[in-house]
Amino acid sequence: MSEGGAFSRPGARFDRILGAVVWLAAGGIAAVLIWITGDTLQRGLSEVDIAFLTTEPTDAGRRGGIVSVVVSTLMILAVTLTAAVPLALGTAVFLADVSARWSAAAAVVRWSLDVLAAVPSIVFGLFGNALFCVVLGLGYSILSGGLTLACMVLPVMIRTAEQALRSVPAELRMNAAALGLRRTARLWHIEFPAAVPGMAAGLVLGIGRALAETAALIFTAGYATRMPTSVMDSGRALSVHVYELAMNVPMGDRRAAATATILMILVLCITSAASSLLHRRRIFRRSEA
Amino acid sequence: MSEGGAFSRPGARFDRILGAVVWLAAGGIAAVLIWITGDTLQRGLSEVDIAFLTTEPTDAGRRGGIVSVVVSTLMILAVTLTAAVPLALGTAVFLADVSARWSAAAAVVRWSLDVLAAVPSIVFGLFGNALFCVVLGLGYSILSGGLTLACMVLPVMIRTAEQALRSVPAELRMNAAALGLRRTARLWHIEFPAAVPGMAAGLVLGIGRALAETAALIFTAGYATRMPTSVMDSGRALSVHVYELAMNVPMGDRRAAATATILMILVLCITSAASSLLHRRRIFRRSEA
Amino acid sequence: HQERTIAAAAGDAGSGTVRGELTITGSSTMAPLVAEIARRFMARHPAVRIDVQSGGSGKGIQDVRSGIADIGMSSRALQAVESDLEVFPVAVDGVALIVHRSNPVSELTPEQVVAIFTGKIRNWSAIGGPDQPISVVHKAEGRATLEVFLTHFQLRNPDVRPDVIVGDNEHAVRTVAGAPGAIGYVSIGTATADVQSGVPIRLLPLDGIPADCEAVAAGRFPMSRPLILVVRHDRRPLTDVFLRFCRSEQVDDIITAQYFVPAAR
Amino acid sequence: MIRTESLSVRYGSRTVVRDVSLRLRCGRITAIVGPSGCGKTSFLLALNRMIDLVPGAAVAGRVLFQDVDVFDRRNSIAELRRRVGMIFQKPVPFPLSIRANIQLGLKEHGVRNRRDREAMMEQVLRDVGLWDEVSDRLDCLATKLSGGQQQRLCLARALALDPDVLLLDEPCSALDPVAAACVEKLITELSRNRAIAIVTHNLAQARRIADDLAVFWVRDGSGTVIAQGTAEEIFSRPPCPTVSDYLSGRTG
Amino acid sequence: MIRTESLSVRYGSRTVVRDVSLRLRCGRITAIVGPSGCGKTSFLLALNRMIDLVPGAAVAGRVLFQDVDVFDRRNSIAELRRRVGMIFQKPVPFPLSIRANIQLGLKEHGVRNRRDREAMMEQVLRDVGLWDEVSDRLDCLATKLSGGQQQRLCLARALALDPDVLLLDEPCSALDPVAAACVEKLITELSRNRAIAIVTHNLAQARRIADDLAVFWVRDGSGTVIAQGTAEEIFSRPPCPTVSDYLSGRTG
Ligand SMILES: Nc1ncnc2c1ncn2[C@@H]1O[C@H](COP(=O)(O)OP(=O)(O)OP(=O)(O)O)[C@@H](O)[C@H]1O
Ligand SMILES: Nc1ncnc2c1ncn2[C@@H]1O[C@H](COP(=O)(O)OP(=O)(O)OP(=O)(O)O)[C@@H](O)[C@H]1O
Ligand SMILES: [Mg+2]
Ligand SMILES: [Mg+2]
Repeated sequence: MSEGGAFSRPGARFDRILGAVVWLAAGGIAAVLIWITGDTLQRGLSEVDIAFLTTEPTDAGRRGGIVSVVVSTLMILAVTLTAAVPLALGTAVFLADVSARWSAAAAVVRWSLDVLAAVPSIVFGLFGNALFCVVLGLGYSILSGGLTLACMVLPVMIRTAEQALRSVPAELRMNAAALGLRRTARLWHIEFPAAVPGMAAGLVLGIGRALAETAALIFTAGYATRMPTSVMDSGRALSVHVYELAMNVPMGDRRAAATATILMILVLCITSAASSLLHRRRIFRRSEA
Repeated sequence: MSEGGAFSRPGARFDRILGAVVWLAAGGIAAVLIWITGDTLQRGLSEVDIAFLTTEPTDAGRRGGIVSVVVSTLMILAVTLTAAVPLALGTAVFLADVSARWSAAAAVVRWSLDVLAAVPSIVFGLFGNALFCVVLGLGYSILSGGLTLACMVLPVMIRTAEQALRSVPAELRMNAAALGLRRTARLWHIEFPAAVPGMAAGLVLGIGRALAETAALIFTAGYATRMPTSVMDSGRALSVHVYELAMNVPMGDRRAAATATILMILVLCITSAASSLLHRRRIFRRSEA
Repeated sequence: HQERTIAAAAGDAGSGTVRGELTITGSSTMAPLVAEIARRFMARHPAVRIDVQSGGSGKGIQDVRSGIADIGMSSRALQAVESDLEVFPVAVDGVALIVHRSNPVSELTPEQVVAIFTGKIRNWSAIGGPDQPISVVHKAEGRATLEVFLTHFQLRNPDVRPDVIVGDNEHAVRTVAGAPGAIGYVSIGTATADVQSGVPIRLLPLDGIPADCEAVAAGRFPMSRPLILVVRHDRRPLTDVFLRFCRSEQVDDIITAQYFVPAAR
Repeated sequence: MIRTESLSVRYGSRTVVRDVSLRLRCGRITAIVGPSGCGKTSFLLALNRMIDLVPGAAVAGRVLFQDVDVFDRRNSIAELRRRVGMIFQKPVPFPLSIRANIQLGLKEHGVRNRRDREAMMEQVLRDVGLWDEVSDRLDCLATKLSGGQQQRLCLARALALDPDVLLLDEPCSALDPVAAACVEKLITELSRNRAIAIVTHNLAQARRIADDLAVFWVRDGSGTVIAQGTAEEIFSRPPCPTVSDYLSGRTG
Repeated sequence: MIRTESLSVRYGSRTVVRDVSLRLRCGRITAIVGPSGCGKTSFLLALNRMIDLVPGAAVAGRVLFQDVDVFDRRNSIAELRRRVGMIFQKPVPFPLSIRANIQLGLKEHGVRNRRDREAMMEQVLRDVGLWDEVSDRLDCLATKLSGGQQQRLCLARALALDPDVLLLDEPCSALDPVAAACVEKLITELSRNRAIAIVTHNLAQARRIADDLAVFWVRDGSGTVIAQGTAEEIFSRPPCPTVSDYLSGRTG
């Protein structure tokens, strides 16, 4: 890439500029993260100890720990993924594959997704409250919260999965069809495995969105800090806890930072588990033997 | 696909099940949307008239219109995209292309993104407030708000762009390299055009996220409902207005629904403009003549 | 003696225990307080389950009316159209002016406050402070503290010339703490707590009365808002038991710990 | 076994194959020759309805497989394609292991027993002369094979399903003479109870293995058949000067 | 012009090309022949460092282009690749118009004038015999061309940059005899002031156009050169029985 050799050329300058820009951008992202986490860690880490991780909150969160909040968060996330992942895969297949002959239907679904992606969380909260808590009678519960979040994360999951499916080379699809594979088999053995990295990215983004959500959960999963015993219990998510401590509990901000620290660690664990699970090429192996 | 002909086979049943599942999923999404918009429209549409669209809010938003809020929203969005799009492209190139030899750096950036994706908006709000409003001295302003939102939408934009770049077939890259194209040219003429659909999806998702955000904006762009005259003015975004009307203004909920209606219409306009702009194959044309 | 009364009120005199479930929604300001009260109540009556949810005063009132919630929490007085509900004050929250800690101004007359908030005085030097422009931090319309403030100073909101508009109390505190020339008004409870934890703000006395919880408790502090529980007339007995608990001395320490002042009984 | 009746193929508004009526008979190898771009590939794609997957393509006329119209909507396309196997001009292995490439089709078409699949895989790999080269790395990615190896793998993948008709689009283009001879021998053997169509640019190869011959040519912008019959007949008595010039290597 | 000194290529731990020392001379066409999978493509990829882009590949030995080591880090890879042009075994046009496919490289390598580019494009398309077939649809997607058309387009795309060395990996595999003859003639003309290496499985073609010949063979699992010299010499007096058997079409 560098100049001075036998086949040097001035144009290489552009490549170096590109390189610099690209490194700067990446460095910028890392810097933003370091600011946010650094700040949070510095204020929060001193509060984190074993007791913090193993007891329930008391005194509006200023004392005690956050174990019930962590459990609620994980339960909400589980509900969200259970509902959203199959729905997202189905819709992505619809958009990428089936809908060629039904472009009007596809356009409607695509509009729906664009709008859903931009609906403010408060509107989702009121919607989830009306639909799940009241009409379906689930009340303030982890189930209501998880289902509401599922609606919120659908756009990002579907769009990424759709793109991943679309970017599978047409030649592969042709070759699979030429072997007489049915559409189901083609999807399962050829397109899904090839689309796994894109879908993993969508999954990670969706998990992130779900863990970050506050307003929609206040109205659906609720505010209770008890240890939940079933998905029908109300339960407070980590992000709601952070919000409450930072905004409504005087002197709550160290605890807010500590909770945010735990949330970040949890994110790292979950997303790396999710992507390593998908990347372990199990899906590739499946069709080998 | 159907049975009964000369080459029928029982396996076709799976394909029909798949088809049904896929249609159900797509129908589910459309139904959720119809519920949310139907509900919002029904309560809000009667409030929307010319005056609503052309005057500034008075009486806590219970009277007057939302024109200054719409303008602030558009300005915030413009700042966000101006900051986020180049940064996202740069980082995506870094992750997809440059980082092969720097996998440790890439891992750090990827972690940063996963964590950023899951940071609750309130934490972003406090961060943006500290960094942009206080440290950089921008105060409560559209600029602060836009930059904070840029940090929030980066993960989704970068991840989708990265996946789009990665899914460009290696053969194309090889062929471009074999013609002696520099990396910049390869990216510009071959990889970016091939990645446009994926990037468009990321852009639309990012716009959605930005328009939906509330908590982060309250602390950065602020609450002011004046018509902004520059990006240094404070300005209230539509989602913040919806939140305020729904949560803190007694009897504000019809107005909240009306504002949400406008927000949804705005989303549809912006996202369809954005994607038609990218899909008009201008980028393909560029290299033709 | 009191235990027996409660048991009787709950309609469960035979077993001597109170049982049932309560749902409480509403004001996010009150949610932490009521959640703590509910926790103590549940500790005394293990057969009772109380779910406290937040979501805003409006939501609380609406939920009580529609029967989704048994009790609503509101950090503002009810309006005339809401007179179908019954009100139980639990605590009082004073509202005080705050400035940055470095600001030497020790007290403002009502006239000065009005002049500052209507933009007639734009520099601290005009009222004996340093030569520094005044940044007026005002609450967003619809906030209870805003109503209290406007009513006390007999201001009309369109006349106020704010430099920054904020929402929650913490938001106002953060804004003032970040700008040495700022002035704002917040809940005394929040501000006191923040001062204790080292946030660089100072509460200004009003009409010569210091802005602290004692003054509010004694009913001397002129600017305050009630924190109330609202219920329907056709409520269940258990609701009454809990309301009575909320208004008893048994929760005074909780109210104080949340930096509010118990309501007069 | 399979025959077309005035088959035409259009891409958008361009008709690239016009009015082709051709018959692929069981037990015979039909060589399809003609200059580049004259519609040979498009013709083959129509025979097992792969053309359905090409955006913008449309077909007129009829294709009869065992006297049943393949475009009849009641037929299972998947089953048609299993029974009318095809290999493409550009070999594209699936980005899976070599083993998975071959066994995928087997599994989908009902060979449940793993041992059977392994045995069938070994058989077809031996048939195409690839077994010795890849038997020690069956679990490696098939996309890392060399060009000729990929071509033979794709052939083996199609053969594993034991189709009744085989459509081969230049199956030996990337093969050295020896590998090509091996494949030619295989094709001849397979043709005993099958109908085989082979597109080839190697006229010597056509002469060696073809029983029937169809010459495609571009007339008025569309490809069509200008000569068909037994190979012997056409090679020895070309029906027109164009054909005789082409077969003797004088024009395109 | 370009020569290798005991060049070896590894993929992971498998050495597929071992110790090849070969010289491509200016003004001469070197044909590279050998059975499928013996490392011909891998060898070519090393010459202009395309192998850098293959994950897991590693190279030992030296490649000297005009006596400069191409693996020297101070050299511009892009410039090396412009001057040592290559076409791949599988033609892959860019998913752009036919026009863009050819003009992209020209623009990037400094042909600023649009007219010049148009003229050069027409010239190379005529050279490869594609102009008549595509001149009316230069703005159509190149990926929709037929196999043989794509192959010629990729050749034209490489030629447009006027490289000093041309590495051709089976450039006629998808071409009918007439188009192949056209390309052969072109290659012969181009070779006057260039070094050209051509991988081919068509021994008749090698005999027709090659000045030099290198025979690759698999020995102990890795490909290596078992015979090199002028084509005449090797065809008339093969240095060993393996080579003579291969060249006469008896073994692989
Ligand atoms: N998908 C497509 N869209 C539009 N035109 C196409 C498409 N595929 C092929 N064509 C055109 O149709 C004509 C016939 O193409 P076809 O691939 O059938 O030729 P062929 O006989 O197989 O040629 P070759 O020997 O080069 O492979 C060509 O002119 C080609 O450019
Ligand atoms: N990317 C790769 N990774 C691992 N092995 C490879 C890779 N590419 C090629 N090989 C192996 O290296 C050997 C040589 O491959 P190469 O492509 O150089 O052969 P070739 O002589 O060009 O064969 P053909 O005539 O079939 O194209 C083959 O056995 C092949 O399987
Ligand atoms: Mg073809
Ligand atoms: Mg090769």
